[in-house]
Amino acid sequence: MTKEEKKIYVNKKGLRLDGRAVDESRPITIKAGVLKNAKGSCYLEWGQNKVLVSVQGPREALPKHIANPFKAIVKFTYRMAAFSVPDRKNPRPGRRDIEISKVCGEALEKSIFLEKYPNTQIEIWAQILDSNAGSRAAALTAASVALADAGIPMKDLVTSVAVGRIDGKIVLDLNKEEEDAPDAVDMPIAMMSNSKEIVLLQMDGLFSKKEWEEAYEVAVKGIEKIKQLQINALKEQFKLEEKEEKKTKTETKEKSVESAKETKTEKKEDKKELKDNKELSKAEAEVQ
Amino acid sequence: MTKEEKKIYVNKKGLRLDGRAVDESRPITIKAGVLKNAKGSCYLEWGQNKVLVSVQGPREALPKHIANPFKAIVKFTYRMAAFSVPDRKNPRPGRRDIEISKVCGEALEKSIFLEKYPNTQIEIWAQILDSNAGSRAAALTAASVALADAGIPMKDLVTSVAVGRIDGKIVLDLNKEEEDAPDAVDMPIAMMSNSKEIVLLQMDGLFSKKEWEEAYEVAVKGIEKIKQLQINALKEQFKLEEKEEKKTKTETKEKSVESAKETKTEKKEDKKELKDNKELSKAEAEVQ
Amino acid sequence: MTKEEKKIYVNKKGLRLDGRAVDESRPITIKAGVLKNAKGSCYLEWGQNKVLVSVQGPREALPKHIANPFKAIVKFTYRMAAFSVPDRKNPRPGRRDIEISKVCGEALEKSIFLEKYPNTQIEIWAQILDSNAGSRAAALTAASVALADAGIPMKDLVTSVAVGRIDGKIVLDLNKEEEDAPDAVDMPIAMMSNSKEIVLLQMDGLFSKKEWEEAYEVAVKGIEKIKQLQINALKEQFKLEEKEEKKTKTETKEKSVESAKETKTEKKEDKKELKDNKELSKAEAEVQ
Amino acid sequence: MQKDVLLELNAEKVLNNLKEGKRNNGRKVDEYRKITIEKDLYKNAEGCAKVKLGDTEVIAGVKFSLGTPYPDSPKQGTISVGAELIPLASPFFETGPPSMESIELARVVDRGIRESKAVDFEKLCITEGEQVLIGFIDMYAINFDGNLFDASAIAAISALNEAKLPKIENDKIVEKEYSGKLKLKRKPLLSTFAKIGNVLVVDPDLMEETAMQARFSVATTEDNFVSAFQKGLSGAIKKEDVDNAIDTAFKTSKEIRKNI
Amino acid sequence: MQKDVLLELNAEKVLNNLKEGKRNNGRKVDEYRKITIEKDLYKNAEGCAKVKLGDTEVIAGVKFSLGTPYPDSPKQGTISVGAELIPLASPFFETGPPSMESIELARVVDRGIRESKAVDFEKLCITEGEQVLIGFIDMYAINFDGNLFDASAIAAISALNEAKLPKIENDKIVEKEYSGKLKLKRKPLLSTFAKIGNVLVVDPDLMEETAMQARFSVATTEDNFVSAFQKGLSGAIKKEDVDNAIDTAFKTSKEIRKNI
Amino acid sequence: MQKDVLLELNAEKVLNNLKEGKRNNGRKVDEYRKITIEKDLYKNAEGCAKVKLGDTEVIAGVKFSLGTPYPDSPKQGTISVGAELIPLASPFFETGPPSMESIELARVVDRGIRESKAVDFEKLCITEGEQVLIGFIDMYAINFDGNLFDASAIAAISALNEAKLPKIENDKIVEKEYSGKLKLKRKPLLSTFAKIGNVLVVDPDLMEETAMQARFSVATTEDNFVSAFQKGLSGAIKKEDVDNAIDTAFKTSKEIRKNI
Repeated sequence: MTKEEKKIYVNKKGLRLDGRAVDESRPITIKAGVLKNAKGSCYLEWGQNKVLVSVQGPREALPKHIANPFKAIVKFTYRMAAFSVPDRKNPRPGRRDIEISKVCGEALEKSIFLEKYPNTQIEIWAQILDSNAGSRAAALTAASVALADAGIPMKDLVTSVAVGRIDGKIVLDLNKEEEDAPDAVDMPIAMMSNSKEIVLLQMDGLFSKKEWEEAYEVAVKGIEKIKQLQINALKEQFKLEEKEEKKTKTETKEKSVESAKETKTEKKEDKKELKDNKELSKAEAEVQ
Repeated sequence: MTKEEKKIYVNKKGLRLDGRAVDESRPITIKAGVLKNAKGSCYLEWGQNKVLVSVQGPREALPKHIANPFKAIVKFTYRMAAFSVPDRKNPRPGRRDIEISKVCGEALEKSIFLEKYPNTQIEIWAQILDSNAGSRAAALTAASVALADAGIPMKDLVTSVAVGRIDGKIVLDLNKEEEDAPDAVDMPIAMMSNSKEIVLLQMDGLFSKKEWEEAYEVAVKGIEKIKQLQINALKEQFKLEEKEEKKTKTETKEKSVESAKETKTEKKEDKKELKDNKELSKAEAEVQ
Repeated sequence: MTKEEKKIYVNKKGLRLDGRAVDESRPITIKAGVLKNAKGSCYLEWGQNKVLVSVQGPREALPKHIANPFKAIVKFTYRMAAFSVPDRKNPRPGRRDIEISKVCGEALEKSIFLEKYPNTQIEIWAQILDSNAGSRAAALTAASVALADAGIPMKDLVTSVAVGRIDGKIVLDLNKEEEDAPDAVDMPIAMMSNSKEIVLLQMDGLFSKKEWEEAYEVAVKGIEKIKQLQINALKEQFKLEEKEEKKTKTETKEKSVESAKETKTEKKEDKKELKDNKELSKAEAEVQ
Repeated sequence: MQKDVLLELNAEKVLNNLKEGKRNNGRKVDEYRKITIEKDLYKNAEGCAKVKLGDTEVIAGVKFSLGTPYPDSPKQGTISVGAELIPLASPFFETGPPSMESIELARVVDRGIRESKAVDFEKLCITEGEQVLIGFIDMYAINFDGNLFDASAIAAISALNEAKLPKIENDKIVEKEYSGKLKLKRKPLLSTFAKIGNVLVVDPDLMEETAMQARFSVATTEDNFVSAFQKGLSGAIKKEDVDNAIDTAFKTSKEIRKNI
Repeated sequence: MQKDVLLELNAEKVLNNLKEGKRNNGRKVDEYRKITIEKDLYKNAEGCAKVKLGDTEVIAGVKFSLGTPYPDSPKQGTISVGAELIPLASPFFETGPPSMESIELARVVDRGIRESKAVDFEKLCITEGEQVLIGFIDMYAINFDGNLFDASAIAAISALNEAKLPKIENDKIVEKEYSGKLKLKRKPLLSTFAKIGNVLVVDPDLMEETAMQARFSVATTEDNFVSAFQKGLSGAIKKEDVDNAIDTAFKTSKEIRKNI
Repeated sequence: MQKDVLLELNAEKVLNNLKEGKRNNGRKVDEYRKITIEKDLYKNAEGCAKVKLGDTEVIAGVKFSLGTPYPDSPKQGTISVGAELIPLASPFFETGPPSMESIELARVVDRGIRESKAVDFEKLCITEGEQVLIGFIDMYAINFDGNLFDASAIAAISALNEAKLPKIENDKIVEKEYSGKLKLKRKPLLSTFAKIGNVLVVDPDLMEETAMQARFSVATTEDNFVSAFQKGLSGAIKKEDVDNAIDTAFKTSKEIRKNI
């Protein structure tokens, strides 16, 4: 422990143990449409984290008493493979799995036009295959891509990242070694970046208000970059599908990708966004 | 152990370790109507035992296949708070919890005009917050008050106490220290005191028939006193409610309290009771 | 262990540790109709193995979504009594119990005219009371008798036995001591012997193809003998029932026994069997 | 536990007969059905018994396992009683986790044995504060025609009475070797009564159970003690019923005990 | 958790009032309901507290048990927080295994305490690498009128603040004897906000919770740190909401902390 | 496991084609689909493999944990195999506790490996009678197009074949350090057949599985042994089917084994 306290996590050049800059995330690769039997899917690598997400549905909400006559229900399952952590994970879901499933599902709800699918459920399964801090951000970022791949109409993509503090410095995307730093703070956040709406926000550790504000700015910039990777993955998948002329599935998916593209490239066009917001609010009002 | 065997549990003056006489219960305080979101409720302190009881319903019995078309079902849940015992209690109900829930629920059934509420369930939740021997008697005694507070028509209150033996003497209401006596016997009993009907009776330890008979007499006297405390609590609550002019809830509750009062004060008026009994028997006959 | 490797499991005279010949099973006794509250039942002793089987139903399949509108569902439960094994068995079913229940249920399906009972379930419960290797063969053999005792129309009885290898020799019906031999192989098999159809086949250990073929022949001969015991038990029960003139139950049961008898004694009469087969296939085609 | 509709229709008949002083099955109110006890049936059990009480049948078996003593009784082993109500016994017994009914049954049988001090728990101690034997008594109902409580209690005490203690070497149980028999200090027996109308009958059969408003069980020992009471169901009993039950229990259990 | 239909009809009213700058209950947006804390209620608890936050009531109690440390922190004990949403508190709280809601509640309270380093886990070590104390904090909702998060967090930290450490002898806890009080290094408190329309209100009551699109909680310490965030529900919040929440939380929690 | 209605309609087509000697997918009856195996994918796994069998995909990973040996084999570690049929693989795979199907799958893969003595369990012993390694092999179906059994078995043995043994110090596993590779003595492979009408086809795809009456699996080793059989489903097989299956299994598994 005493040795560890002397460990330098960010050196004088501002570089971290793995050579990254403070505002640099680990390498991320995203691939949409990887699972044949899923309505939508996504494989995402984020440093050592590897996650595979499927979307099934919308289909009838079961058991019936959970159905909502005004909108679709989102069932998100975050599950770690037994071999995805240093000590084998018991396959039964623990309390951490259940909490993460809950907040990730809620984080996606606002991005989906749920009112288009009354009495149904949309089932998202995020299987963590390897992990090294940041698996919930990876799962949520991949899930949003999988939803778009499923052709489910969405207002915007949801993009997640963790930001935190080590050695007194605000850094993007802590890895496990950094999470073990004595003063480490970890703050997973997810946003719909067009509207800067925060749909997931958690935090562990001791932050000052100033640090929160700095962390937020670092997160926003990180999210912008990661969102571009989400869009690229969807474009890539869209091209592939076009080639294969899988027209039936594509029609709705095209719209999703386009909407994501547009909202990204024309993000100054605030009117549209406001309208989107209004549409959603109306829908919500109906529900409540 | 050898030391303990020489411990004097009842001294020459007939006083116990905590100064009580052999036929004296620990101090009991009862308060009805303590929970805003419950149909009926009761808080009861009995020595160190502290229990909070809620009554919800009658409402639709679920799942539907358990519903009885002739009468209400009573669902009694006895649950100990994790911190209510010397060694932390696992929140999952154990076999003891399940058995106590069963016999306490059954003990209340005869006191309620269940046939007035076909296809429904009456849910009673007894949460033990602190304990020191006698928590089931406390829970059951409080539950009957909570049922009356809920305005559910009842034939009589159910009153419970434990009686037993230590140092060869029959004593009322053993505490935990006494329960650990080498010759300790513990016998929880509950009655509808008007008719002297026993609705709960359990026993642990070695009793002669003569001891049972003595214990019964001690129990009956103890129950009379405790019942008066139940009635007082309901009267108190009735007065409070009258002041607050909560009329809707009161109408039915008034009847319950009155019936409890009457049957208590005019307990010689056996005709009424017989009629009550007949009414119940008729209802039961219909069911079977 | 070194001592054990020198243990002679089959001596020069071809006799085993308990004096049996290689193709000899332990003593088997079968008694049908032993449980009053079951539609059908069977008690079977097989060496130290003792199993009691009940058949309930056919009755409405529950929960409703599991019902098959074209045929009955078979629910087989293999369960070991806590005291039926050297180390106390936890009463909760383990993975082994669940797998054995699955394969035994499937093994019986083909023998029953399931299409006669759409939307129902036939419930078979096999309770192992004592065990010493071979309990699943005992359970399955007894279950088929219990089904016949229940008067459920069947194409043929299902008969099961385990065959294996010890000391390089193919032997019928290994006991526990033999199962612990260093080169032991255990192969439970079940057949409808009329048609030589294999309805259960599992195997543990290292077998050559030649050994499989030898083992099969030994199993077939063993099964013929055991089937005769099944038929005798049913005949015995049929006689008893006739004496007691329990006519209602008997009518259907008579048919079962007769069909079992006939198919056994006139097993050359292949036309009938083919017809049976065809009937079943037609039914299956309807289902799929 | 579901109930048989046909039986419920018969309940009224039982009640009416009893009003005229007649038990449906011809028995006297304090008369048990015929009891037979088979022992030494299963080799893997350290002790076992199969009990027939009329048409009600229960099998009980004993197994010993090693465990750690409770901190407040470092010199004592213990027992653990379980009951399974399986479909062998009745089409109305459901599969699945233990029901409230089977838990109550097991715990009442447990209390009768435990509180009578039938088993000297100190004899189950291997190493003080570290290792003790736990005697698991598991009961299986295989035919249900009423009064599972008494049939189970007879089966449990009979199985215990036969039980051999395992041999322990190097803190482990040596399979198939024993260090002697468990000696019971008492043989408590349960006597269960049905309150039907105003009549109390011992050892109710299934038809009587369907008619009963209350069930009352009393465990008695050979030296004239009661070691457990349990009143069940929604009906009530009176003091006289308990007196009556205790007297009958002492009398009938004396007879039954001879067969154990 | 089912929802009350009547309350949902009131949700629109809450929203409309807030548009006009008025809270339904007359409070300011940064104003808590009245808080009362009762302590020292239950003798079996090593520490306990009953908190009233308006009409919302939560009871928390602390028990210590012995356990083994995690391999990667051999010198540290730990805490474990549980929450039970029982029918005492609301007819819409169901019995059965812990719901997603109660798990989230427990974990957010846990993080607020754990991450603020309120408890010095090294003080809970008995023997390095072998034996440590685990502090179980169990919370029971007994009346539900909104904002169970803050009521639970106040109850939990109040109970911890009272908690006595058990006396250990021969690797066992000595009943009813203690080795002093657990000293808290910080007293983190949770402040929970409801986002309704565009307004953020602290300490929402049940009617406001029915109207809220998003819930946001921030745990703050006396030395001006935040030690946990938790955003919940399907709505979104903005950066300004978080800023706003932090400022309000520092201010309000200072007042609340005085009572603990 | 629910079934796809559309697929069931196709079952008749499969059956009719086979009567004319043609497999629906153009394969010969003893021909596998294309197999690809990816390895070394996940750093937290001590060994792992992702197998594609046609469009069926399974991921398997190995983790070692420390445990106590069984009393009757104090010098041996063991393995434990689990299978998860998750919605990634099919909209008809349900969430919740392990189904009968996944338990059977895991146990058949387990037997094939265990009974072939592929793993020398004595190599997993750390301290005789006290501490051994348990090799957990967990398999996740990620795309389901029939024959999960063989895809899972290939994934499991491939993952085991890559597995590194953890380094043990002071009775604990040292994270990220290894003491060498687990050496397999054999590489058993499962070959699964569908009985459709009177025809036996190897490696059935999903459409064929929907048409099959019986499933038969045989595990074979490189030295021409069979190490497990498993017949499944309500249909029957004949002796000739088993003979046939063994021959085909020896032949096809030889090819597949080259890739592991």
